[in-house]
Amino acid sequence: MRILYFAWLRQRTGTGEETIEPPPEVRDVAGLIEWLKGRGPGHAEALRDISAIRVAINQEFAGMDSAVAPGDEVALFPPMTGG
Amino acid sequence: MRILYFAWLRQRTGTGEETIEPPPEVRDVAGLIEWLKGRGPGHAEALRDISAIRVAINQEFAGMDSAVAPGDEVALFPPMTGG
Amino acid sequence: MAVRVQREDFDVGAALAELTDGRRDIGGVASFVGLVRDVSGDAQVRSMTLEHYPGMTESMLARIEAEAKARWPLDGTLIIHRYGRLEPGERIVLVATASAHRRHALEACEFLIDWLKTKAPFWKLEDTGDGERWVAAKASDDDAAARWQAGASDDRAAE
Amino acid sequence: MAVRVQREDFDVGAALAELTDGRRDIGGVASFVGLVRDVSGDAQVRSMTLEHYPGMTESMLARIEAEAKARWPLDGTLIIHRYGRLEPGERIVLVATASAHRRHALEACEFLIDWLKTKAPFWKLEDTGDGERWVAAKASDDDAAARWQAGASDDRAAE
Repeated sequence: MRILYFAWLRQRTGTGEETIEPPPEVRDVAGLIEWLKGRGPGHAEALRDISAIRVAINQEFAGMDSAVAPGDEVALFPPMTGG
Repeated sequence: MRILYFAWLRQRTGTGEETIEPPPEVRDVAGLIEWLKGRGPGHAEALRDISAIRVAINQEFAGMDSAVAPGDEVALFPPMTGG
Repeated sequence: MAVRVQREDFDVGAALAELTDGRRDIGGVASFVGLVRDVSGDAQVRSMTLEHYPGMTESMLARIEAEAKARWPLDGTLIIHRYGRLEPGERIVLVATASAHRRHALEACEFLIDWLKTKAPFWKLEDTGDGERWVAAKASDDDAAARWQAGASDDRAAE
Repeated sequence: MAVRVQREDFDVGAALAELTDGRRDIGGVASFVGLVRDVSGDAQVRSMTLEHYPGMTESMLARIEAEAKARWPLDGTLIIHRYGRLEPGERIVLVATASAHRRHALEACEFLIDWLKTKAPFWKLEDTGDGERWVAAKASDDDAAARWQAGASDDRAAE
């Protein structure tokens, strides 16, 4: 599974992209984020406030209860501020 | 008094501008138009349907009951279609 | 603020740049360009000739601009309107607004074109091939202008 | 229909001309250009850096354009959005719409910029001189996008 981080999530985790293999009990976005927090203090800090995080799975917006699967591209980012 | 005609009022009267001296009993736009009809068949035809005519006095929009006075510039035209 | 009534075509990019050149406080520029269409109702249009009332045209456009500036906090406005003979595809009019915030620029731009349609002394003569005809004013244009009559920008809710 | 995501600046006049060149059936082109402002809240802005999600950005912008075309009868649309480091006064984004009728072009233009603000994966980092900070999403932008949620253009009455 490929995880992408943007904006302050990228800065706080210290990475823009990582490839991971979460255990099979990680089935949805909320579970994935919880598991990612264990990857280090930067991740724990970046992912602390789940209400500030938006998600896309395979470049489609998704919710915290959306299912994730091996091979997915999961992007985590704050609310968008383009335009 | 200077009278200006625009669009089909100009075409039907056959003039874009004329200087006139209406009699003193011509006090408002409606009276002026009635008097102008007597200037010829083109004027009578152009000014027949008063509901199709808009007016400006000294370059300000005015109504049929607006007062006119010697020295005024009175413009008669159809509803505007710019833009 | 600027108003131009001219026979010649205009350069849209250059005109819009006038509103922002050297400025660092403008968040958005909204614009509308009106063009001559090749159809009018069920007729083909060969050309269109715009007649106007020199003097009153300029003063009405300046007043429409002033009204927009009174209603919205604008950093700049521009109206360019052509007259004379135009062919399908040619530009007729440009209205543009600059503001710190996009909503103000967008609303004021729409206001300018709506008001201009019913309040600026221009008249369109179409050559349809079957002869010339004066374009009739549209009730929809009156309605569009009337939306803004009440005054404040918030009154759009009533549209 | 065209979407461009690029680091370079763009020529507004040339971009708008793409929508009308060779056409004789377009009555109006509405556009909005967003620029970097030198103030943000109470801070001075030295520069702004736009980050985006390559791939998803292009597909979301194309989807926003397709949604506009589904809602209004448009003859053309264009979205250009820059990324990278920009200084105050620089252009960030252009949205433009072409239609036979001005109301459709104006409404669709407003829709494009409102939806883009909340649905395209861009993030703004400001350098205020006191350090860098990520721009927070605005509730007013969410509200602006929500106006269009119901679907039809007539639903603006609910704004």
